[in-house]
Amino acid sequence: MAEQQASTYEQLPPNPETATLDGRNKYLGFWFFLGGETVLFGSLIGTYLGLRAGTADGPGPADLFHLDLVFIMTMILLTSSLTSVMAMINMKRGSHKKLLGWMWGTVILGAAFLGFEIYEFYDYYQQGLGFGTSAFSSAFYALVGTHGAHVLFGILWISTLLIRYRKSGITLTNAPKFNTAVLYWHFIDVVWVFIFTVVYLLGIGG
Amino acid sequence: MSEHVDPTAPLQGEPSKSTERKLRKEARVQIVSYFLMIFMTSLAFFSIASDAVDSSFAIPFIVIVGAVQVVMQLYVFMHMGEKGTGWINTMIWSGILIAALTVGALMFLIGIVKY
Amino acid sequence: MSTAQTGSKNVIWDWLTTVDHKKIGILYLAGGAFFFVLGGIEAILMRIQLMFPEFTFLGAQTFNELLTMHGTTMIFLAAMPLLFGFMNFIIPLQIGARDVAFPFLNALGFWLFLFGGLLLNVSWFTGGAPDAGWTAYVPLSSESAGQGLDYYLLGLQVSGLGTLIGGINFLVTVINMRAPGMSMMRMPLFTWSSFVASMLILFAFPALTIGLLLLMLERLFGGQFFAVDFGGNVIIWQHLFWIFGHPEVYILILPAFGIFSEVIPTFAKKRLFGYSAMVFATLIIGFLGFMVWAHHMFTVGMGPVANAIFAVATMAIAVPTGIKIFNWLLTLWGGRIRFTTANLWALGFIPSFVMGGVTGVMLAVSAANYQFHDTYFVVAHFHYVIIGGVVFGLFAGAYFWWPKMFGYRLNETMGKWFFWLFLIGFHLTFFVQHFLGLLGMQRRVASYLEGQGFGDMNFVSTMGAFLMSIAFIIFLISIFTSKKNTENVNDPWDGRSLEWTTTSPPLHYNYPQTPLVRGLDAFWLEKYEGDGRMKAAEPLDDIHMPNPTILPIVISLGLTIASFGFIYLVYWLIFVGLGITFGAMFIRSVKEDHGHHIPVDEIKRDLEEG
Amino acid sequence: MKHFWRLLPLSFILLLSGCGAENMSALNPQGPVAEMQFSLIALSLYIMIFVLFVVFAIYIFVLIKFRERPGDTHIPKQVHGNRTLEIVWTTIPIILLLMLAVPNVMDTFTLANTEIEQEEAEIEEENGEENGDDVPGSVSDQEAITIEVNAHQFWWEFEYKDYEFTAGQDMYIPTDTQVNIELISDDVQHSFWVPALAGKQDNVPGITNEMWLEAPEEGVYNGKCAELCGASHWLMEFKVVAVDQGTFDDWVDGMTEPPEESIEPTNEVAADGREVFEDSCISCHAVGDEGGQQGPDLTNYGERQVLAGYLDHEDEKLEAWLRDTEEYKPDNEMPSFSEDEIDDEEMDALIEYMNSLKVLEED
Ligand code: HEA
Ligand code: HEA
Ligand code: HEC
Ligand code: CUA
Ligand SMILES: [Cu+2]
Repeated sequence: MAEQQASTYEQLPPNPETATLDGRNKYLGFWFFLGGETVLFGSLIGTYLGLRAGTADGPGPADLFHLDLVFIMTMILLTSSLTSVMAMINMKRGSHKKLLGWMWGTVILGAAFLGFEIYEFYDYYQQGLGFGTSAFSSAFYALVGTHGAHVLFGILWISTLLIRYRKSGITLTNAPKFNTAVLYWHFIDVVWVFIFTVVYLLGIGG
Repeated sequence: MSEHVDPTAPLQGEPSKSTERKLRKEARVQIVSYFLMIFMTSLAFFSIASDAVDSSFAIPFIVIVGAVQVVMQLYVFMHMGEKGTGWINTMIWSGILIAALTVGALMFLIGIVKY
Repeated sequence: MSTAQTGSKNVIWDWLTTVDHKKIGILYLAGGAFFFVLGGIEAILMRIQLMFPEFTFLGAQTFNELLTMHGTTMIFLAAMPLLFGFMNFIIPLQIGARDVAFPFLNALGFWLFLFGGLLLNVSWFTGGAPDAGWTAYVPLSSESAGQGLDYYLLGLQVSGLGTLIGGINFLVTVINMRAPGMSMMRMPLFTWSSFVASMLILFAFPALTIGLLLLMLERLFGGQFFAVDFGGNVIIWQHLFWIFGHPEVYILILPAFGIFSEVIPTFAKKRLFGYSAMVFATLIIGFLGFMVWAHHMFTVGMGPVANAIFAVATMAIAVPTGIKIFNWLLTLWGGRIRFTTANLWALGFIPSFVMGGVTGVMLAVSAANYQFHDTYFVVAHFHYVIIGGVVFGLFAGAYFWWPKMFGYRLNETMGKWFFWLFLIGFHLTFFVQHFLGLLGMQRRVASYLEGQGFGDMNFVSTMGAFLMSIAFIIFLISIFTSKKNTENVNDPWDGRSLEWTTTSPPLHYNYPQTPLVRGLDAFWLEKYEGDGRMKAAEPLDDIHMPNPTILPIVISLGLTIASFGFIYLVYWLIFVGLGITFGAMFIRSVKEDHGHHIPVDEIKRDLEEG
Repeated sequence: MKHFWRLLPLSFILLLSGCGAENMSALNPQGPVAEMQFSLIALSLYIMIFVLFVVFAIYIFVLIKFRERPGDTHIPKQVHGNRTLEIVWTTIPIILLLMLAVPNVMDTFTLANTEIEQEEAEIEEENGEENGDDVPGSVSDQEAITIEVNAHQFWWEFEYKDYEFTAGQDMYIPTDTQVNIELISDDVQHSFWVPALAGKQDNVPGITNEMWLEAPEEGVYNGKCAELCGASHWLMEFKVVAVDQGTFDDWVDGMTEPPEESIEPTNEVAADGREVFEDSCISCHAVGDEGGQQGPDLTNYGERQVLAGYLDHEDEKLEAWLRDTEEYKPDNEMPSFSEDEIDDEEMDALIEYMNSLKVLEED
């Protein structure tokens, strides 16, 4: 079976994350999980779009959204995607240090994103948009909040990995873990791009 | 009893020449696409934020730009175009199809307007 | 790294910590059977209440609770886990693997299901079970008093998570863990159909997750998704529920179809007719299963275009299903049919299911559905497909694989009594319900008025239900009285696929050497065209196996505790529960566990004994 | 085409049609909508019986012919499949389904269109066609009337849009007239179903659904709530009372302007009863245009078919109902009245008054 390979290589395996059966299983299983998450966010986005007009005399999208803030948040998240890509490239190069460095960059950018989001929510709340103000507000917080919870989970997950493997070097067990965490992070980014378009841009523009 | 591999041992060695070449090329591609995405996001942003663009154009435009970015993320950042990703493609696209149906249903079939 | 497994002496601890797919399969079967009896008792109580017009055996509120719990229990906690039991036990054996792709997650999936199911049933003791039907339509459910609906939401959320995990696990197992030579188009049909069902799980359950989440936010945290006065919309719930709910019924039937596709060829001693058409039809059913959900909502006011489209799409499913039915018939054609109990269930399935299927097509006629909808005609339809399809499939599977799983054969005489009584009872119960519906009896009624002419048929229906219970009790008894039938259990039916090449019950590691697969019906091929033994794909060597662990239970327990916190809005309890869960996940992540190796000597010893 | 299916000489359908109570069976349709739905049911049933026949025939043949006989040990030929057969059993079902799908799509649109009636009536007038009673739109030359049906836990409210009044529990309609129905609900989801006249549509909170029906014959048709709506869902029945146009007009007059006797009874006992009514009941129940809307309008209570949707219309039952509504309809919204609130004497007077509430001629 797959793990009957030598542990030290003359050359690094080109894809350490899928060099073992375990790694391949994780990789595939996690992708499938993301397939399911697609439907999960689809349901939330659909709910939001269905209820978008139901503001019940409360504030609506056009009254609230700070498009420029959200634009910056989008940039931050996109950048964090790039840093995690760089981390993966360095993992394949065998550079444990750079892997950690880029990943920490990702975590910091993610935290910045989350901070802005919390500020955003706080501000909307101040403007009179409580969770139960209207169907629109509930659907908005449910969608963006679920995304935010994903970001939070991603940050915690990646930080745990970084602390746990700060000294281990790149191994056949942690390469798949970093790789799945990065996939997750990209996925969060993909979803955000969609939320940015459908919630914020359409909320202001149409 | 035969010796078993320890998967927790740190990997040593250098990447092969071809891997190294591939990685360098990849880094370039990634950075270029990153800037492309930034550019597209900005376009979408300005088409809404400035009043110069008519919303009848802006709305389909931003939706298309959003979709393109999603596809780019999937195929560039997440490497969904590589070999051996057949099942992954199947599942992700099935997910997208079903998510699209869901969104459509929740937008149009909720009894407000009868079709 | 640990080496040999330290043989734990405590049997209970052994089961609580197991990550062996065979043991988890048996746990699923036991758990599912428990809930099946529970759901069956609920059904019997309902049937007694409906025996006479305006009968007062149960109050209306109690009836609504029983009705909700019956549907929920049967679908989520009985039928699906029982199928998962077979899938867990059989799929790795059928593809020549030693375990599933994620043994840890597999155990986690089971415990989540069990704890979710128990959580749901705690509601009986805390002031009332959920009472809004298994479909929990808002606003009835969002406004339902008491905690019953909260138990429904949290219980299904927890067990649904387990199901999703299980689904992903099966998908990866089938794709990555097949033995050499076992190409996709050589896989036994049970594996294939379970694979497709797992795909449906992957895409259907997230919609339910969101539905439940929204309803929970609405009930507990003041959300306004479904509150019309606040701009909400109640139809959103129905879409989310049925986008999950319709695929769900195919999640149930496809593995059952798979079981029949194993049983029928075996007892006809013939290769499955049209194997590739069967695979293709399964895929088409899976695909179409996502395109038709709104046929449950014809009367809700989507409009004629939507109704017409969904009606036609729904009817289309009859075509691939018909392909399957005719392929089974043609498998029997020209065969040498043995009427074992396992095969009786498969043969009983064909006419019963077709009757349920064709009433499904009648229901799909949208304009006529205005008459059928929410009447006993629908109740008759779905019990015909579910019992005639899924439950018969489970019974067929039980009789078929029992020797493999437990090392003894179930008594055939009692089995035949069980079959005939159950078959007759089943048709008695549900055939008359078609007419009740058309004559004007709505479903979900706690009783019906005197003088509307429903009395006689309901009485017959209840008698049928009694007959089913008696039959089922015979089955339960036969489980305990058949233990001595241990001769010829390795390959009792002249089996065709890989699982029959192992010992019964199989060794802890299934296959001492991974088999080499040379064609469809791999074992049959070796028996009738080779020397009767599988070729090995690898030399005899140490075998790597995962270690047992208690963490899955801890994780599930944590979520259950947190669920209580949500139900009663006790915040510290939520934190404690989630703390336990995430803590256990953290431990799992930090404490690397790479399993153990079974040394060659031990395998050789096993082989000599076996 | 609809006639064609009914003329088919299959005894099965003859057995079916006319099955069940005349006022409550989908198999015994009493109006064009239910007729149309019945023809679809019949059509689909023929197709399904054909399918069942084919499957059962092959099944029985196979089981008899290919069962294992004692001593038989031959190994059957391992057949892979058969392309021709595959094509046959794919094509034939598709054809059968098309036969079903096409009329269904047409009927789905017909049923959704509340204006069809007038159009068809006009066309038929032009063609001078003889009126058959089961062709939609054939019988009516009247204007359609519109009723808004508001479903409550657990009773029905009918607002006659063209006349601006509200009736409870009994829905009077004129025969031979298209009745357009708008369905709404303020609490939970219900479903409006009169099996003998038309299939159901749901009363969904926040949404207005439309349907139509028509009753050529006079009669009282049972109506039901078909969506689980709480503990008394099974008791949420109502009646559709189809009367000739003249009676209907009288009824409308009575409802808009109830007889003097209903408001200021001359009968002394009834006058006492009226007082009790004003004290305890009028906040929720209206008689004429006076009174609350929380409960069913009682202007024509004396002519109700049944009491509270299902109880026999008797004095004892009314008293029992008022004394303990929970007993008769669990979870319903009407309070019960103990003897402290309404003593026996007042109760008798109230009942007397209630019985006098009539809008049509004395029986
Ligand atoms: C295992 C479960 C299962 C299965 C397999 C099916 C199969 C089908 N179901 Fe069923 N259904 C349910 C479980 C299931 N259903 C449940 C639980 C409900 C109620 C939920 C609730 O409200 O609580 C329901 C409700 C339901 C409704 C909604 C009714 C209503 O509430 O108004 C409809 C409407 O279209 C429907 C249709 C169908 C169809 C067309 C099929 C088809 O897949 C059937 C296909 C099979 C055949 C047709 C037979 C074999 C084919 C041939 C021999 C070929 C030739 C045939 C023809 C040409 C017709 N089902
Ligand atoms: C897998 C799914 C499944 C299964 C197997 C069944 C099985 C049965 N169901 Fe059910 N049913 C549903 C799924 C299922 N049902 C669903 C989804 C609904 C809709 C709910 C809703 O509307 O919300 C429903 C609704 C439903 C109704 C309609 C209620 C209503 O609308 O008012 C009725 C009424 O007759 C009924 C009856 C039965 C009966 C008699 C059985 C029998 O077949 C049961 C047979 C089982 C047994 C007989 C086992 C019992 C065992 C014993 C009694 C032995 C005890 C011994 C020991 C303890 C040692 N079911
Ligand atoms: C709080 C409001 C309320 C009050 C006060 C009230 N009712 Fe009712 N009543 C209702 C409601 C609501 C119903 C419908 C119950 C159901 O069927 O679910 C009803 C139903 C009835 C019915 C049956 C209606 C029918 O058409 O069959 C009668 C009769 C009746 N009430 C009489 C009375 C009388 C007499 C009083 C006073 C002594 C009274 N009600 C006081 C709310 C009220
Ligand atoms: Cu109203 Cu059921
Ligand atoms: Cu369905």
